[in-house]
Amino acid sequence: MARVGVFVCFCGANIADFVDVPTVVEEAKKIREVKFAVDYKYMCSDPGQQMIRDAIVQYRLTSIVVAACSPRMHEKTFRKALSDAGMNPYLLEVANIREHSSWVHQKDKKAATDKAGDLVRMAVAKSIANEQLHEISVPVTKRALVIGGGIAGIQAALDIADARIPVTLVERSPSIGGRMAQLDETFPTLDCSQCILTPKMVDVASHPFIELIPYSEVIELDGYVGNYKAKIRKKASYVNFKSCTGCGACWQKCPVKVPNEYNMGIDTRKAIYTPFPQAVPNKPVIDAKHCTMLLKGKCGICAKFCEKGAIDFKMTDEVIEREIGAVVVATGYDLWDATPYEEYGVGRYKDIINSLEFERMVSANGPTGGLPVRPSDGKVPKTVVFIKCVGSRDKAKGIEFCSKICCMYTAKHAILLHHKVHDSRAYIFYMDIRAAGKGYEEFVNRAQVETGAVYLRGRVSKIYQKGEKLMVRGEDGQLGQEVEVEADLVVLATAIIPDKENPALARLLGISYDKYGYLSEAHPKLRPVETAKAGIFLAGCTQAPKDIPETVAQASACAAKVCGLFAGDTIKKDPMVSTVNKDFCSGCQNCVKVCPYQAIVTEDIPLGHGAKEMRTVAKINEGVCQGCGSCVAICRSMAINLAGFTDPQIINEIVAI
Amino acid sequence: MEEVKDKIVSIEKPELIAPPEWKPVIVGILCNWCSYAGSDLTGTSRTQYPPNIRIIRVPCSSRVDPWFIIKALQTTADGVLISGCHPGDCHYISGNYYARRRFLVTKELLKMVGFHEHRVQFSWVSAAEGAKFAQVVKKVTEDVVKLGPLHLYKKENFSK
Amino acid sequence: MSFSTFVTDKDGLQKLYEAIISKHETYAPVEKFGKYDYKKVSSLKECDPDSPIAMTMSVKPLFFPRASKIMKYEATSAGTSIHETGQDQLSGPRVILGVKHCDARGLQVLEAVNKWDYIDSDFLNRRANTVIFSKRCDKADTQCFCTSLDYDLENLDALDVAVVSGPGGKVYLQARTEKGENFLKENLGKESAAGSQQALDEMKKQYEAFAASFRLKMDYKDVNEKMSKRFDSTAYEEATRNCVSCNTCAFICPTCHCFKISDEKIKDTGVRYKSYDSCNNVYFTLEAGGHNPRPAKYRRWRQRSMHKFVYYKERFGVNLCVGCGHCAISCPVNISIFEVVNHVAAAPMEV
Amino acid sequence: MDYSKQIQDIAAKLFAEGKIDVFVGYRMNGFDDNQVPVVINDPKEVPALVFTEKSVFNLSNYLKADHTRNKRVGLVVKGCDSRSLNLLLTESQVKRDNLYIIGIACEGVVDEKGQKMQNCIECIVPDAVVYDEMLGSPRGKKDYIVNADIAGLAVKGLVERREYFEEIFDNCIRCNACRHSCPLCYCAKCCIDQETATIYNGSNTASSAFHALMTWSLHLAGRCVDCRNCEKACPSHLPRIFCINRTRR
Amino acid sequence: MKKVTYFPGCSAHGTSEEFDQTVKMVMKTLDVEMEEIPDWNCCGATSAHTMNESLAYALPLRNLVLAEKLSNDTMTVPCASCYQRMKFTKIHMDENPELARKINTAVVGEGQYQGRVAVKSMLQYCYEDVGIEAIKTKVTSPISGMKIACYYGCLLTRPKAITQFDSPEYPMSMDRIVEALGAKAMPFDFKTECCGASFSISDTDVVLQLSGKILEMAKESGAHAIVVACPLCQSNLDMRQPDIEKKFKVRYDLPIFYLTQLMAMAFGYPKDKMMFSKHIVPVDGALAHIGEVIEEPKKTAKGKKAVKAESEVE
Repeated sequence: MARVGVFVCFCGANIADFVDVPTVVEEAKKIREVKFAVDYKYMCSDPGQQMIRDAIVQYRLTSIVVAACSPRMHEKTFRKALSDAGMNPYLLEVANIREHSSWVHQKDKKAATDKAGDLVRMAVAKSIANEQLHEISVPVTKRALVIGGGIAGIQAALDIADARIPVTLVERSPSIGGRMAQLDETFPTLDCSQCILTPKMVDVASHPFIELIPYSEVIELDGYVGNYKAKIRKKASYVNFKSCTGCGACWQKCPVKVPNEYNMGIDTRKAIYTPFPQAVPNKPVIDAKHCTMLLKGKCGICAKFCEKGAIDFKMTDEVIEREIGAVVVATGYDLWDATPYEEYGVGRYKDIINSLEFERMVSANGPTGGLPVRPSDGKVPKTVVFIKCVGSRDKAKGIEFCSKICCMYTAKHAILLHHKVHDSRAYIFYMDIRAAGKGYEEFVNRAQVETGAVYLRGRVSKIYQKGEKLMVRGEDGQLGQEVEVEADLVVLATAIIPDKENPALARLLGISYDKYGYLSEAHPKLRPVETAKAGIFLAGCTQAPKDIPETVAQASACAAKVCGLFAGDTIKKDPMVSTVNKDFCSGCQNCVKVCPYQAIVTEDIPLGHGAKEMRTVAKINEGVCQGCGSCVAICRSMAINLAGFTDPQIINEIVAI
Repeated sequence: MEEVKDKIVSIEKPELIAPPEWKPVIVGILCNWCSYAGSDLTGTSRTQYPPNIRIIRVPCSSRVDPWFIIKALQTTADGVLISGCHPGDCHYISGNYYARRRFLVTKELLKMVGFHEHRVQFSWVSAAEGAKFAQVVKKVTEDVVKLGPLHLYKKENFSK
Repeated sequence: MSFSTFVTDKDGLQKLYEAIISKHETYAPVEKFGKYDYKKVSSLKECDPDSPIAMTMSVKPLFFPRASKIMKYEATSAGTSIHETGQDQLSGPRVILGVKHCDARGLQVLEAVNKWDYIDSDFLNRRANTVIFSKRCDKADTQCFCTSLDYDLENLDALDVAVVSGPGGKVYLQARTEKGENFLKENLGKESAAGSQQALDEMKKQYEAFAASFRLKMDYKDVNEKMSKRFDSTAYEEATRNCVSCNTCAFICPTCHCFKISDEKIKDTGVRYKSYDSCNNVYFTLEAGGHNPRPAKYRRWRQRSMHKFVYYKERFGVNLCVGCGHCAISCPVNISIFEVVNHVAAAPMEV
Repeated sequence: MDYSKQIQDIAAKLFAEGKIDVFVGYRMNGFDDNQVPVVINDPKEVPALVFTEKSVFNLSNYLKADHTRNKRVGLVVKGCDSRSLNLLLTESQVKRDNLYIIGIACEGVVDEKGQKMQNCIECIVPDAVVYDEMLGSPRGKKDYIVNADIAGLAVKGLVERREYFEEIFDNCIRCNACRHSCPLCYCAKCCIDQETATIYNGSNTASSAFHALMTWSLHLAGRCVDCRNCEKACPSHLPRIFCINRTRR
Repeated sequence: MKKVTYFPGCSAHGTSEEFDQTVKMVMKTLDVEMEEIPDWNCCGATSAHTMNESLAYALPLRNLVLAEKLSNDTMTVPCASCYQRMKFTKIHMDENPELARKINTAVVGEGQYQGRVAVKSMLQYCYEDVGIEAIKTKVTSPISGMKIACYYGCLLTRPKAITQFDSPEYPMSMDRIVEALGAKAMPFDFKTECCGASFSISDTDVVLQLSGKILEMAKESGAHAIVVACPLCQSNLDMRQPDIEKKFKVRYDLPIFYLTQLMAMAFGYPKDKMMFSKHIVPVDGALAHIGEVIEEPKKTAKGKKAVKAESEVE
């Protein structure tokens, strides 16, 4: 028979003030299986834990109930105490008499005491059905997959690879570099983005532990932590990278012009192209959607001019499979489309652009050679209005959250504008200046003082055209007046949103995402890098808007997590997983359908002892199982049980109330 | 030996008046990640609610077998509250969707055989909604108090 | 010893029934969902003592309830205390109307096993305190074979008062036991006493007509003998292939008496129940170690047939099956134990 | 609706070609005009096979039994039977390759009194949905009709419904015939028979009946095909179909 | 033949009589039968909604209840203010049945509010229920050559949650109707700008400034006239125009048409039926443009949007 020990905590006054602890102990002692019950001031303290350890030995206890605070708080502590005493830690049950009784029934001590007694009784009943559980260890494949080759992906890949762990880096576009490669200079130091990024890009390409697969996408991810299997579709580039020297003859001769994504469509590229001069790998690809040869079967000029004969129009997509142990997701961000701002005339006026377009214009390798111009007439603007929080912090039209980096890059833009067009003036409409960061406030001050940028605190209510000028009508909140600025160019700092493919990717990876499409971390504060699915980590703006230093920090954190995961040959896992009783399983496979982790497969077992005939039953991969219990509830045969939350345990609890 | 003549003594009998000392028992089955955490937050923020609920922790609302509800009503409970993460917020991706469908069927069935719909209630409480949890418990308790004790035959047999 | 016979007519019988119901605790078949079950009645209107045999459940639950509490207990750290169960509501003096002859015979047969190694005083008390009114059927149902068995149906003494219809709307009430005799005398006026030879003749005639109406007839001795020699016959498998193991036959049988014990516990208080079991159930006598002595359907059928027709006879001298045909009627696939045993008896001997 | 001859021919042919080991059909019960299911593994018994509007029992129930498991089975299915068979197929209980299915374009069957069964009147898919061979001309899909009894019950008050079901639970003798005759109850061991999880582990009390029937209803929610094998099997004639249909989704 | 309930509102019987008349003409041509609510009352637009919430609900509610007595599913309101009050009340009553019950007690004599009738402005009705295509087919004498700035004012499309029609910032429905009539709708940024009507009496200076801005931008856009669908807009822009011209020392000479006036003209009704005599700003100058050919402006220098649009082969 079970021998249960009950330990009731005073939690100082937290419990004892509102629950009559000795009564709870007396009630517990009445239960048949309870062989020992005691109270103590602080059960979680060392002496308290020592009491538990001593009692286990002295009273030969078979399970332990601690009535104290929430199990979410100290379950681990007490489990440790049990294992120190040589007892299986999973024989512990915690009765939550603080959060669920003393703190919420402070006006009725009797009711709170009764309830605490019931909670203890329930925990005792449950603990009787507790079983010894053992941590599960799963073997690990020591290779990481990094999705996304922006600065986050690059940093994570480099850090992991530096720990001599092989990395597969998958990038959707023909070159790594991401958004950072599009930037001109970076705040708050104004060092050249390309100058600090390109060495890292080259490192990636040459690192012996990094396998770079550009122009490709992850299309499938199976398995579980330490044992994932990824399928990567390598899109046909129609250029044989092995023989291509990157000379550029092909794209110089190509007659097809396509809006250039790298330059935000301000100028054009060719149908065969390298995204930008410093691209890594610096090999061109053919854009199959625009290539006349591929579309109509005519042209082939690039092939004629390629001395190496590297052009291969018959190339097809290729699926690469990799066995990996962990995944870092770093898919980056996109800009919100400001069309809903009809009062600004977005879409009607050509001279309203977004920040990234401005960034490309002022960039030395940009389409205008580093000079901002008005898209409508090509003139250099003298008065530029920057509007912040377009779409951000706007529940009505855009998105509720703050995009975090706009304050800083708008300050940067003001400075860059001043550098490029000396006689220009920037007007900046803002809601708040959020310059929290090292050197950030100073940077904003610099923009205000050095460039004479006019910071106007207020929203813009309307933009309309008057002659060649755009009239920006807004409020100057500090003066309490309406102001109108005659602008040559308006730059909108539109909200930052996650990549639009994020939801699809999340479903593919089996992780969750929020209503905006940002991938969700396991815990907003304490596990900001992990996802709810073990072995998948997040870096950069795929999780939330971030600036470069934060992105790099998170990427490195991912690398640390991956290295930690790969430190041993196996991974330890919580034993709260489902198991199938094959005798009862009728093989209906409903559990297979409901399992969110695809942890359940089927196997054939003999119909009876030594029988030749087979029947199909479910089998749970305990490495994949996360212990949600969906399968348990769906199983009509009651053949599945979830360790730690078995049917007998829960029924015992219900019946014991 | 006594013949068992446990006619189902009223699932819902308005004519049976609750004895004055009667206090309802409500079984609350909460998912670990949202509602249980939410109920902890209720405690941490010292929001008071009626002391009739007895909370059982499960990993996910999808772990809740409708059996539990039937058993609870048959044995100890006058009302049952099941609470999980908000739809779409499930820690286990999709568990609460399964739970929701299952509960709809359960509720329908219980209603059909003559249980008042307030006997079994479902709610979605997130880890941040401590105040909401208190409100939910308050509402469920009030509803069940209005309905009176659940005289399911079983208890008659077990009364001392 | 011979008992008296009384004569009355249909109205007289109704009046008698009404008087009994008003005076005594009375049970009678009550219709619900098209099926009659014996329930306590307070007026003749709610019941039908002439309920059709095919639609009437057995009277057995009034003596051997479908579930009964053996004991209540309370287990705490202070030890386990056992509490008496409540008052046995079936043990008081009572009258049951509308019992079928075969059903009554079932109770008589069951007495043997209840008096055997463990004396089930509850069962015996209930029987001792009950007056059974049983109407002799006028016509056999398709599945009836009560006349083909080892008992004298005509003068069955398992019941206390036999109700036999005579010609011209006459109804004879014949006491078969002392209890019945006394009861009739108490409840009937002297004017209805009729012990004449004519009455006996007319009753005899009614029985003969009844006995002639049987579709199913068999030679009991022959079947009994042959069955005991055909334990390993494959005929069981052939005859019961379409059985769905639904348990119904055992649950509605007037003589099945296998039961199981189960505990139900809430908090510290538990109740121990005794309830029906069925040998057609796959888990019947399943051992704790997992061994199932009768995993195959035909083996369970063999157990059932042999118990009904051979074993019980060997041990107690009476045949367990009383030929009421309830099992065949209720069976969703109409398997009749009559057909099964005859099929087995007719099968060639195993070598 | 009399396909006896055709079915005999098909069964004989299947046996002759060695395509099946067992044939499940109907035969006359031998004393009146009602029929009983028959499981044939000897071709000689084929002439006993019949099929008329008295062929009531859902034969897919026999597919969960031992003597048909992993054997090649020929069987006759009506519309409702084929729906349950379909469920057995989707829930991996039988292998399609092992079956030779004679589908019937069912015109509705009658009960022992010769009245058309209620579920046949309300049947929306009278044709077999899965078959190797179809007998009769398909009748097509009909519009959904809410079960009259359920509709009647649904408009009743809480108390009336409760009283109605109390009667059902009180009259249930817990023989579990409904479960065993249900083609969709194929579990290796029914959950209500499992000692570990239930506190109602076998007592034949009304509470136990409540528990068992509720569980049964929940497990059949959305799966019940309305063949009414359960009602046919119930010795107490309980109309438990209400429980199930109500929760059908 | 469609049927629609008609709530004229007070202005239709006074200042904007021409609106009322032309609406009736236009609807007749468009095969819509209008059924005026019998015994309608004030919509409460003037001051009720700023003074007394219950009254602000009760006044329109009575009209809505009366409208439900007629068999039509839709009620159309020419006046933007009336429309706003009706729709506002309807939305709030439908969302909050408790409130509806409470307010209904005030007009209980007229019946119970059910929420059956949809409320639409005249513009919305023409645009959604009648449709551009139907309007096009009725045009017999197109008013081509006219350049028109469409001014919607503040009440027809805002707030979005109440009106549930068109864009609150840059609506295009009236523009499309005007184009259907053959005229050219000019890009006009001040479509929904405040005209200052609320200060029409109390602080005329504000009106002059705000309305002046609207007129200025309309002139800037090159329009010959402004078209409106609201009596208050019309009266403000038309009646105040001479004052504005005087104050800012400019000359706009922009007649303010009702949409229905232009529609009626395009549908072939004679000019004298339009009651142009009620206008302050003479309309003849604008109408003289009918029949002119409008030259498309030459393409400006290649902008980025042009580049973005399509890939092209050199």
